[in-house]
Amino acid sequence: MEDIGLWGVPLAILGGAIRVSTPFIFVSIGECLTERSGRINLGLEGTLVFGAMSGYAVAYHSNSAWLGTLAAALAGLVFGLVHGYVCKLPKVNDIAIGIALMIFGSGLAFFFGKPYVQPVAPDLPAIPLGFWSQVPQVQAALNVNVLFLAGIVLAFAASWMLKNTRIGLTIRVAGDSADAARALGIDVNRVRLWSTAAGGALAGIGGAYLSLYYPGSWNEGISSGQGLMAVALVIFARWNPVNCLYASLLFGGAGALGPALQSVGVTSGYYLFYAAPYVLTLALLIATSSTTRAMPSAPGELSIVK
Amino acid sequence: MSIQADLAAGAAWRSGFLSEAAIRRIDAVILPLAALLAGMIAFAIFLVFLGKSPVEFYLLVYKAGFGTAFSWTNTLSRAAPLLLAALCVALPARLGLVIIGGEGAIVLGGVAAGAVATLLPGLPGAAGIALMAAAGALIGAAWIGGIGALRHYRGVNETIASLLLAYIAIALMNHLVEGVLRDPASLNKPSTAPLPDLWRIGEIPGIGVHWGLAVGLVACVASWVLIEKTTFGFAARIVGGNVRAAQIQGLPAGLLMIGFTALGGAFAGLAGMFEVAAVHGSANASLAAGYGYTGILIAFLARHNALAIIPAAVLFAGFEASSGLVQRRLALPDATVLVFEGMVFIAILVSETFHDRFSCKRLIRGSKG
Amino acid sequence: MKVPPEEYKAPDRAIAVATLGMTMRFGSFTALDNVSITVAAGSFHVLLGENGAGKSTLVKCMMGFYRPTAGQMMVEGREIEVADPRAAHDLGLGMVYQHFTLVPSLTAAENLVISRADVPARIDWARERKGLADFMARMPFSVPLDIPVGRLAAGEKQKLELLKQLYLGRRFLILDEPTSVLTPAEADELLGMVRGLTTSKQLTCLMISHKFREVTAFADEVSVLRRGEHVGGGKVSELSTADMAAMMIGEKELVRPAARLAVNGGTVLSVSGARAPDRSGLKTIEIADLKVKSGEIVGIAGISGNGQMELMEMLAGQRPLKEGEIRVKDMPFRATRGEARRFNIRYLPEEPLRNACAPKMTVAENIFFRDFDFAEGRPRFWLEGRRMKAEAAARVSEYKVKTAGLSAPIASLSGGNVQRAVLSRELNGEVDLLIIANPCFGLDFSAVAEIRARIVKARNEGAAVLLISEDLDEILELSDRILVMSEGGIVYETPASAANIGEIGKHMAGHH
Amino acid sequence: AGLTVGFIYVGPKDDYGYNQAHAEGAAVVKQIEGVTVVEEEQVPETVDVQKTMESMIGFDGAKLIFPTSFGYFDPHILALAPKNPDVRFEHCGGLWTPDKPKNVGSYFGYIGMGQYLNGIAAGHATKSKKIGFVAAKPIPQVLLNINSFLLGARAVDPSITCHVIFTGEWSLAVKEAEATNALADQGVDVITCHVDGPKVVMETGAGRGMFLCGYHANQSSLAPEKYLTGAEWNWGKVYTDMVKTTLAGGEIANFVRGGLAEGFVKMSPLGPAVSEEARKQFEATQAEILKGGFAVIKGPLKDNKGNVVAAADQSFAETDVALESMGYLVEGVVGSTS
Ligand SMILES: Nc1ncnc2c1ncn2[C@@H]1O[C@H](COP(=O)(O)OP(=O)(O)OP(=O)(O)O)[C@@H](O)[C@H]1O
Ligand SMILES: Nc1ncnc2c1ncn2[C@@H]1O[C@H](COP(=O)(O)OP(=O)(O)OP(=O)(O)O)[C@@H](O)[C@H]1O
Ligand SMILES: [Mg+2]
Ligand SMILES: [Mg+2]
Repeated sequence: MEDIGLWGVPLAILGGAIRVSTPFIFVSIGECLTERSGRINLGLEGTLVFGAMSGYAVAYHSNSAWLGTLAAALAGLVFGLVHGYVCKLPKVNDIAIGIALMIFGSGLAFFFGKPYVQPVAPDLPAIPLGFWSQVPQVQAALNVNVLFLAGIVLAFAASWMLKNTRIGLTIRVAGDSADAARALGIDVNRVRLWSTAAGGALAGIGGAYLSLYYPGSWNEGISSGQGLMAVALVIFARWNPVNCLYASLLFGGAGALGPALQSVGVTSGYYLFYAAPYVLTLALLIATSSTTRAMPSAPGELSIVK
Repeated sequence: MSIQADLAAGAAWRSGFLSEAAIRRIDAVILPLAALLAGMIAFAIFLVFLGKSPVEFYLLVYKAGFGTAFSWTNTLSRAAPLLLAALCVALPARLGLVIIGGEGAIVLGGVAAGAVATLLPGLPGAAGIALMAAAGALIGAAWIGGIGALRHYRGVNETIASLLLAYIAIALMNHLVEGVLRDPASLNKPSTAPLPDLWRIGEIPGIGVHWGLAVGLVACVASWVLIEKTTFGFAARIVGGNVRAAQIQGLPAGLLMIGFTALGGAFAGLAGMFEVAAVHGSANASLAAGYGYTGILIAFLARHNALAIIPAAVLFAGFEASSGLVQRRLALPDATVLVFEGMVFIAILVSETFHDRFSCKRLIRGSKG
Repeated sequence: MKVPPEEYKAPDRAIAVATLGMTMRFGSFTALDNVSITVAAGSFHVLLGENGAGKSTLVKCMMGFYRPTAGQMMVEGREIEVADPRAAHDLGLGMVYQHFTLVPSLTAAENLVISRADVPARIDWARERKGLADFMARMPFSVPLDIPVGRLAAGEKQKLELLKQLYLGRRFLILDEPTSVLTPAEADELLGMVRGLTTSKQLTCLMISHKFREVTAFADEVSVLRRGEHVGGGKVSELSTADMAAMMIGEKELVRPAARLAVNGGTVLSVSGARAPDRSGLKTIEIADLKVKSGEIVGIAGISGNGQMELMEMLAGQRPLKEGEIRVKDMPFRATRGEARRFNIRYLPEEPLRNACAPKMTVAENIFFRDFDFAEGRPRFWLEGRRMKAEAAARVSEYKVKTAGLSAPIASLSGGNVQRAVLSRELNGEVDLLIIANPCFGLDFSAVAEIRARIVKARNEGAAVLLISEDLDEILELSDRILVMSEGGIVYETPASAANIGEIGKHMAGHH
Repeated sequence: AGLTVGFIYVGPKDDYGYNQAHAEGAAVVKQIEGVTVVEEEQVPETVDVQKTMESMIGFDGAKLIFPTSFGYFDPHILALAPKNPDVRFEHCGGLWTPDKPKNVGSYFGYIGMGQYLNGIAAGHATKSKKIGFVAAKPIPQVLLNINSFLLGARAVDPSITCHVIFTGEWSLAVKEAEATNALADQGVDVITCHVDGPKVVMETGAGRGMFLCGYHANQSSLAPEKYLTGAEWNWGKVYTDMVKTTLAGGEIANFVRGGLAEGFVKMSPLGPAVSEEARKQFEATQAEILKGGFAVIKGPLKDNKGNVVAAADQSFAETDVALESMGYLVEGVVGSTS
């Protein structure tokens, strides 16, 4: 293998953005749909973890990573439906339910996931987009998983859908003004139920990516808060699916900085390098916020920004 | 019936043996209890499917969480940091701010206490403890209050900012306890220098739980009084109810936001300080034990009512305390209690929908009519 | 025989609608009691009644929002069941609500398209845009189609609400107080257009209004409700305003504003060279010079969205000034609570539930907002629950606020009663400066008279009053001096005695 | 009356790594006649572990407790031991000194020797002359492993360097994977690790075409072609000895250490990728170690900042307690301790 020295750092950031961002992309776009319908689901961390477990388990038994992904999506859908159904009861706080579901989802995943820590399930396939390069590091960085590409397509598709389809406009109406939605004859609760379910399904897929591709195994520490962070990224991305994609890439890339710098010998203060994605996001958040134009794109019905 | 009649009915209630407020309070107790029962039944069904005995499970939960003096010590020890952590969520929530990063303040509060001990080890015990408490509370107040300030002056969303800052705080903590603050003698567990013995905070006599519990209880009661019984709390509630209305009234909404977030942060910082001074004896990575995140759940269970935090925290701690015995006796994994907690908490949160619907007020009224 | 809606096809012309014995109970409270009214095809019918008389409830029943407890709907002479608003729409029935039902973050174009029953699954924006342009070209007024509705001013929103109904091709249109936010000229234009559509038998209109002027100018017939009962009605040509008022209020006495006393006081409020960005952040509001004297009501007229609300926010300290200064009694004023208390400054912003109340807090708490931390000349630390209840009870009875109780959430009060509650809070005690915006929006004439009387009373007692209103009648009735605001600045000033409506209207419309 | 033995794990007991190695030891103990084993997993190093120990003592009557995570020692075990003089606390990895309570013991294995042998296998396998180490935190036990791994490789070829990445946490799957990738990008072609669960590092490394040296447990099934060997714990033997001593009424020594010779540690069978030459050196060195007195850290040796850590005539045998407070990385390791 060639020695690429310091070039390894930008390459690692690129590779990291591609490898690490996918769960963020799926969860944040899913949450974006949910929040655009006026509901917040903080419990996607639990959904993600359960998706990772169920995806891995099904992939292991069926010997098909795609079946595993499907199972994860279905499991996520069920969690989304539970959240959506419970939150449509009057006076039930969606933030609180989300936190309880986070515990519940992780608990179920750990409970049923015990037998799957050791076995090896098949991985999701990757596409070698780096075939043109002779440099193995470039090839490795551009070894792109199908779900990553699906995530990019999903971001643009979701964005397009919100502007150009009946379903998209309906979701936005429900999220912005329940009264207006009712006046239009839209069943707000049903819209939110299915938006939450869709968000859950996408979070489940994000989990399957973790266990079936990168890092590619199931254990109880598989998620280090990606689900929760992705929910936060939605606010950062101002409820725009394409921004969610960019935010996820930024976050993934910044996360690769720490290991990459250490690998070239920049080692002191590595904890601080590991905090880079958080610091960077916070700095950008502060820079782009304003008191006079408070959250112009926030869905009007969203409890967290009301 | 007209409005007059309605008012008259209200008056009749007031003159009856139970005031309307009292009935509302009874409601607030009975509903969550009924929900607790419902959650327990749901989990019992889960256990039956697994071929385990629910009766045995609940006996164990009772025994290990609440059944013996040791169980209470166990439960209350676990509740102690949660009371303060939950206040860090509940107080800002009364102003409409959703803070989910109390963990950051806890961790830094602990580091601050450790740093004080490292830098000024010569001080006498009482001064040392006071200084550690002040340092912990101050850094917590600055950390979370800073989030309130960012919200007020820059319009930065406090939820995401607090989460990001929690991760940053943990990184800082690790950096410090493995770096400049590391005691070279702390070999395989990098920590700050051990606290002088006199600086260690002991147990409340007779119950085997450190003084952090008492401070947490006092903090909950004091916070409740502050919110419900003082003009500052009232002003805060106005801000939480409608910022524009508060501004029209000339209330310093920004200052109140910063003040209450800082107060919440100070409590969280104190929780960290107690972890160091009463439990660990030095600051290290064990400070990031997730109390901050548990505090969110407890605050929401308590509907941000500072007094209700006490039973919510004790309930949660009791479940946690029982986790060990459940594992050992029923050969169930640790995650069992997570599933149990999830079910019970969802049930309790869902029960809010029945307020004013199945309330005992209605039952009594119905039986009269 | 009841006809399920799907068997009925909405005709392509005005339709006749009637209610038969419509009754609606909320719990034990009867909001509508056996109301039968008939609206002939192609007529312009007005529903009159005091606040809370049941007008909104009646039309909500007609639109399928409520399931009436008893009674039937007749459309084109056939008994029809309106299960939900969608069914009403299929029948060709449409409604513009008292409160806006536009979606703030959607653009006007999106709002129009999504409101159609036949939105295709995929929206072809090029085609829709062309259709919208054609439609707009046929309309007497237009609104910007591409900015989010949330950024439109109230007047523009109301226009869009109307446009929406016409866009949807409704044949029976219910308007719930549609002109409250429009200038008289705009209102006349709008109603004139509706009138044109009714006389050409393209549309039937049932309008709820509190303005007799509009009734006499445009309507064919009226029906009057009082406490949920249908108490009369008839052809407008056969009724005088006095007849209608009598039917509405029964034997009650109207409050007459006190005679204006001549008060000659010093300047209380002065604004000089104040500049601040507007809500969109794109334009600047600039108030070069504005003075209000003690014992004077200064009215600021203007079409909504010309900076009046920003001015209110500047005065209330919600919108920081980039330049300039606000002084009260010749002291710099930064709108703190202490200053407001010292100088006796009171605010009554528009939409009080949104701008001056905490909706989920109780009526008593909301009334206590001004006094909770200060009593008998000194600040208080402990919240005095007893004082709160006593004060609230006094205010509620003095201002006749209708509420289920002092511990009911204020959001459960009707709009007019919220207004009263806030007024009772703000007018209590000594008032030196009163800053008001649209105080009578959506209130019936007896409530309006009462509120206006209270404002004049405050003026007579020496208060300086700044009245920002989109209702020119209100400005003309109350003001001593009239200013016109347009495009973020004050463009015209006249003493009320010399006011010329034409001149004012011209400046409001931006011709200066 | 039998003996109740408690085991406490900091993570899930089936993590395919550190905790599982202990849990497998506990499973062996379970087979002993007259012994009841109680276990608890996911016990954080807070007041929780104190309460868990007290609960095992109070509710289960445990007389011998193995709290297996390093952070359980100070202050938690030290706080409870004086209050429970009839209970024996055996702690993994701590440094018992005579001023500590007498009913506390600490045991550990010389697994650094295993990493040295890993290093020999790695030294033969590497073509880029760069080997890699994914580590959790720069603490003595980890540093000794890193240094041993490199010195083993340098026994094959002194030009070899070892790149280290610290993840900062004991269990953080994504970061471990990222660290492995970053090392691969730098041309590292043999990797080992010291984190709680090595599975992620092993799988990711194999995916990048690296050779693997295992840790904690035998991970060869994850990538049989790439797996060279591994340093494994053999807690079953240690625990059996201690429990049997207790049953027999004997006293366990307060300070117990052991290595390959004592059966505390063992090596995974060599994989197919290990060359014949490598096998020879590996086996010869192993035999040497089994004889006892073998020193990995011996002079002349400098750390990677240029300070002398062992003078020319100095050597530290595996039993040397000084090794348990190691604070440096030796010359040839790319990385730093802070
Ligand atoms: N959902 C409801 N629940 C209980 N009472 C209601 C409800 N809706 C209306 N009411 C009551 O019915 C009465 C009639 O209300 P309605 O809104 O129809 O009055 P209105 O004639 O439209 O008054 P306004 O002129 O103020 O618009 C009011 O006294 C009100 O309190
Ligand atoms: N959920 C509810 N429960 C009880 N009463 C309700 C509820 N919703 C609305 N109301 C009552 O319905 C009435 C109508 O509300 P609305 O705001 O439409 O009044 P309004 O017609 O605008 O009256 P006003 O002219 O005084 O503004 C109010 O009197 C309110 O008390
Ligand atoms: Mg009405
Ligand atoms: Mg009204």
